[in-house]
Amino acid sequence: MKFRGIAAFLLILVPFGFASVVAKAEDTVKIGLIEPFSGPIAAVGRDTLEGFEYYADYVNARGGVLGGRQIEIVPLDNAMNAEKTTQQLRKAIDDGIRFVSQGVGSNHALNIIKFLGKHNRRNPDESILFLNHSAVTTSFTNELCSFWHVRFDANVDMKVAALATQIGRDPSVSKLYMLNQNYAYGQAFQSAAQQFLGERAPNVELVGDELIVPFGKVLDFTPYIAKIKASGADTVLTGNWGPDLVRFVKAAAASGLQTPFYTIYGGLPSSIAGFGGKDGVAVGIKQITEMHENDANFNGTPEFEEMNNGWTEYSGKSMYSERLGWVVLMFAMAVDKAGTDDPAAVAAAFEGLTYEGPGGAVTIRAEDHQAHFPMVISTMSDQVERPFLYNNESFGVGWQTDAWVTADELTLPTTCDMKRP
Amino acid sequence: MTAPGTFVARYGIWIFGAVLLLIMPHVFTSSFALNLMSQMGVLIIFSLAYNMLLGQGGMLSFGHAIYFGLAGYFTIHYLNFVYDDIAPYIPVSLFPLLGGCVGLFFGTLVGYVSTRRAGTTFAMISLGFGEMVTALTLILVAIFNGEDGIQTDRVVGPEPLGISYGPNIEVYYLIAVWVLVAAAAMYALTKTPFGRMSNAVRDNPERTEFIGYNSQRIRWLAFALSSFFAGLAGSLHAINFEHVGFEQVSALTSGLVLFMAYIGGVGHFAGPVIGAVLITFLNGTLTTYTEAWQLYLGVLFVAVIMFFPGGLAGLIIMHQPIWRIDTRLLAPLTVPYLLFIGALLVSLIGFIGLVELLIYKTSRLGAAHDLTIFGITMDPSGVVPWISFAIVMAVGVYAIRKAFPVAAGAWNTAIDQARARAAQ
Amino acid sequence: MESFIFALFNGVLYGMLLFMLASGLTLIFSMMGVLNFAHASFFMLGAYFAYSISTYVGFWPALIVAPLIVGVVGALVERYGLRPVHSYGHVAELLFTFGIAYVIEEIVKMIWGQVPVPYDIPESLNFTLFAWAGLDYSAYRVFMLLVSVGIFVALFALLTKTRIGLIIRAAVSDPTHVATLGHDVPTIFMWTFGFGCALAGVAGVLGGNVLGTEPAMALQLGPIVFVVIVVGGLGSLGGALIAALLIGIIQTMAIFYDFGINAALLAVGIEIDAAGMFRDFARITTAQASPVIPYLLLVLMLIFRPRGMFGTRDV
Amino acid sequence: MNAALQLKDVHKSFGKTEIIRGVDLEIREGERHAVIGPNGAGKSTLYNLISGRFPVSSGAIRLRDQDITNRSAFEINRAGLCRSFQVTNLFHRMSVLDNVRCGALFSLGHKYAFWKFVSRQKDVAERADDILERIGLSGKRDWPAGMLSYADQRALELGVTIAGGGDVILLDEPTAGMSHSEIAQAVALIRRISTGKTLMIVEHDMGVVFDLADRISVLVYGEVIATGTPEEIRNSAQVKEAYLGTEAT
Repeated sequence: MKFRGIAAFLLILVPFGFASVVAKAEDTVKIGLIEPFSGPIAAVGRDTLEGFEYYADYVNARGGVLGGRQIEIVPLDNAMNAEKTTQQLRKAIDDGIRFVSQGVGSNHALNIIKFLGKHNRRNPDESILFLNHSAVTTSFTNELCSFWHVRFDANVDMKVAALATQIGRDPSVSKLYMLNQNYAYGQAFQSAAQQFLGERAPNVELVGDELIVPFGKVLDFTPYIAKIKASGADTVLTGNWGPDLVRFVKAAAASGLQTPFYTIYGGLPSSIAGFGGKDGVAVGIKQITEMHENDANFNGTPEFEEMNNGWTEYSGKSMYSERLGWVVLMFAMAVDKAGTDDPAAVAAAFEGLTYEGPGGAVTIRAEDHQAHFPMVISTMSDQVERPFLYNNESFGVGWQTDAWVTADELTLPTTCDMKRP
Repeated sequence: MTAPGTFVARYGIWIFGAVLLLIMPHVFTSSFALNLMSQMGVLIIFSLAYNMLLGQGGMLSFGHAIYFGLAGYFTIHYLNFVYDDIAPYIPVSLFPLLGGCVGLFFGTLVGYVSTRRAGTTFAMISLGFGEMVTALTLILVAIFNGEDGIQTDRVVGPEPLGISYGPNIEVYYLIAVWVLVAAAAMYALTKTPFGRMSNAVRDNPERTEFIGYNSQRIRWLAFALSSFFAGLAGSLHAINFEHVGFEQVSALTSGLVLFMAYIGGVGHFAGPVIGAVLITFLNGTLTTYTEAWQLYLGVLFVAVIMFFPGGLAGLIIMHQPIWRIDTRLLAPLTVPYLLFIGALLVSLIGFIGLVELLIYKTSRLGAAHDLTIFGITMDPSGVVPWISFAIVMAVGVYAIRKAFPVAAGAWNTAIDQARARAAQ
Repeated sequence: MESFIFALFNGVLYGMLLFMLASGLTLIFSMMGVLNFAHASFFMLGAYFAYSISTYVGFWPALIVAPLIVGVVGALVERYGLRPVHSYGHVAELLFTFGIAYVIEEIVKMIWGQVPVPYDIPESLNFTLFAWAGLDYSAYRVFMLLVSVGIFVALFALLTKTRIGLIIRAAVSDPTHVATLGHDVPTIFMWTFGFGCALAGVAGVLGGNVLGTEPAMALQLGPIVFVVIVVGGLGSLGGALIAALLIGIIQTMAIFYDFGINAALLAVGIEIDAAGMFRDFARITTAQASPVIPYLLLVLMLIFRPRGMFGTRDV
Repeated sequence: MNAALQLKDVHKSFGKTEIIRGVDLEIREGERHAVIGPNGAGKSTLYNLISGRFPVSSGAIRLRDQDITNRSAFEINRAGLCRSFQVTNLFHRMSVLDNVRCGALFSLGHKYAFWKFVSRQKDVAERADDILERIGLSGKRDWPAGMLSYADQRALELGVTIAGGGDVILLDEPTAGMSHSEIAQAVALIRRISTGKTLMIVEHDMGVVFDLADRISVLVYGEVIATGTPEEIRNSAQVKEAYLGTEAT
């Protein structure tokens, strides 16, 4: 019981030098991408990074921004740990990065928003702008809205509203069963669905509304399938993702349940790989996205086709979140519009900025920095022109358009009271 | 412990530690480094607290993050209550005490049932409680706010002595002070009747019953006190990040603190300190260089269990009898040790090379980029890098097998010499 | 009444899957006294091997070959990892298997990637055998049930009726005595561990395509498998079977007969503020709580009867 | 003469096997009382019943005027009964000094205290020094207990047993596995430590038994078949037949 072992303290601290490596002064505009590149869902982080790098290359090959400066993507690993996100944010600040992007895990996004709220107030000269590409918690553009945050994905309320709109239009839906994960996101999905179904699908009866313990704790979904059968539901609506979606779909397929599943995350590569294309088609998985490869709109414009083919060639993957492109392309537009890489000016330039995507105009609403764009609801099918490709392997299934929901239909009021510097 | 220690011998290491804590932020000034060091401080307290169970009391817990995390939640809520004028103001500096009490409360409660058994039963109960509390933090959104966790602003109330705890450096020094206080307190605990009996229960719980002690009561006390310090650390963690989420109570954090304590060395008071500093450092920096750091961490953990169960502290302490007699006896160890370390490095280079190649192959199937390992850029699709690293690793493993007996022999010789000298 | 029997039947199906998962673990514990934290990891390896093999030669050869490979991997882990740690005691063994579980997960990610692999139910068994209450039951699910029952019968016979079973049981209670009789105890332990892992492999081959084959599956399944063997009584094969069935049935019933805590609280006159901090307690129903029930059972069991339902010794 | 320890019709069964089949035994205040008997007679089980390691199936055990039947081990120890173990049962990773200190802590009133240092407690230091002196391990006080020789471990076992100051001492084969010279030392030690106290000892070595004991009880198949002075036992035909005749050493 001596305390002398602490002498080792010093030895261990020597390599600390690594931590304070000073960033090289290069004339690039850097976007720090804070995502999980290790840990349980590193694949998602890596796919995101690949997307960012591809579109940055695309912009750079066409002359970059501000008359010749290149966009550089700096990966910062948060290992799916919210605290580490904060740490990496500090590292980004140390390294002189003024723009960060993140999207996987809304708890991480929340940390960034809160952190920047304090940091940008305390250090206005080192302000940072957050480009949120996929974190969908509605409050980020409502009560938590910030001038330093721009969201490119539709929030939960918008997505649920879009699904409710389509469910209301779909004559085959009369009895709906809802199953969600019992945590902040799942509960938000549930209450949004209760609201929007009432408004937009008044003729649909909600015959079941369940919550489950999230994150792979439920192993056997058969009892839920039996309840769905017993309720007489003809359609299922679920916000589930990960194993909670995979096992749900597998159990439905194994029990011969043939009620379509309206989902948000049914089209993620990990979802399709998890339940397999065959089960997905058997059940009738539907998803809501900003675009998919088999839509008629998508293949009309040579520019988009070129961009997309280049992506598939580059990554061996089908396009499944086109908005990663918007983030980079619109960022370039905003920087050029602002004429500077000062975050405050770029943030201001984003307000009202419009980009003409293949599905229609993408506009950043000035009041809350929320992107608005049309969304498409599609069904999984094995009879498609372009089956889904992931790492050069085809899943043998792809998506077919059911219907589009316009940007106007998705526009919801905001409670945002934005404080501009 | 009757050795007549002079002031320096007795308190030197503590003064050294205090000075180190004082000057570190002036050596590593970046915001990232400061944050990392603050986190190290928090985890030093947590892993020392954990070692009160594992190392001192012989209780392997898979769920000690509960007390760390719940104290964190309490701290954040309380700060927010102070903001909303619901709760009376308490100086932020004293929050760790409050967090400690929260840990103590839950530790006392859960400890009462879980410490009735030791060994694997205790480990299983801790696992069960851990799973239940993690599930609850997700379900009870009003209290824990699910995956998002809860946020606060630590700058609240008056600013005694001009300390607002806005700047990170002030939080760092707050943590540093608490590290010293908590470490000293936990060190002192090992010297008390309770501390001694805790060791006794670890070594031989049955015998303690026959010298008048209720071994369950000792385990319970150890558990509760350990939870107090875990709560103290959790509270500091919450103040540091101004956020707490379900990760802090989850099996992930419980596993991390187990890794820290064990890799550092559970048999020695300073072991968890070494472990916390090393693992936090690796955790914070390795991710920049490799995606496989979690694998390396796991391999390190397994290697420690298999080859040096005393941990890093154990490796240092096994030389203590030698340097106590005469530090010059350590000199002949240099060459054999360097040989062994060299062999280890060679095999590590081979191993890391293979791992990185494999990761590259599975994670980047689509795009064909070049891969840079150890500053060498190579084409990972070819067979040459694979064979090269395999050969390097094989050579390294062979060299280890040759060098280990030499190093072990040198240590044996040195310790024999030291013993012979001591006997004179 | 029919709905009750229907729920019971589903519970039994699920319970037998749990038993299949736990059988190898309880075997290893009863033989060696080792609580193998990495058991679910070997289960995962079984699923992944089966996926890889079945893409080349189909499901049936994979059903044989994958468990064999897992068994050999398990035996190697015992020989070169667990055996040297044995002398440090059971807690060190538990720690070692904890570390191994962690390493296996990382290796699986390295080899097969982090995205789930599309491991599917074999075509030859993917047809509906019968339907009940509107649900189809495929031949595959019935096949799984039969295999679980087969595993139970075979293990039971092996342990009680054969010479090798006698030697193994003797080796547990008195290793030195068995060694002096000329039996090589370390080798017996090695193959016991390997065999237990191979059983996990079988469960992996059969369960992987039902539960989904992904790197996190071991982490999700590990704790519940522990619950089964601890509640059943460590080392008791029959106990593991009963516990697995019990947990399967309780969880299924909890979902079928959904029952809210709020109703119970109201019944005893407690009303929870619908906007207050504790409102979520009131929202919990038995269906939502069903995945947590096994852990509650585990803690209660360990407190009141640490040897489990049918155990012969404490954990 | 008062009884220090009294057993009345004590039974103990494990499953269907009855190990202790109605033992009546009285240990008088201040005597040295040996229990002998063949292997498997139930001597260790009897100790475990008295010291609270196992509960009795039926019967009663009294320590002076207290009923200690089925009380927990630590309560019995606190009542003044201390015991040693046949298989050395120490805190092997702790030092010799700490082993003895642990034995003394509770009885000196330090109990579960976590607010005072062991090394600052004069009473503990005095007690420990005294005991180390008596068991002859003063020179090895800083050794880890696990590194002591077998004989030294047996001595430490005695030291830990008596450190609590209990005045009814139960020793379980204290000389088992020792050489002749070691046995002589051990007997002298036992004599020293048991002076003024009540001693109950289980022993196989008849030399030790007849050397130490004031009275002897013979336990055969869970029953006490005779109790008496060494002389009476040596001459008892019943004992000879049941025990000495077949198994005398």
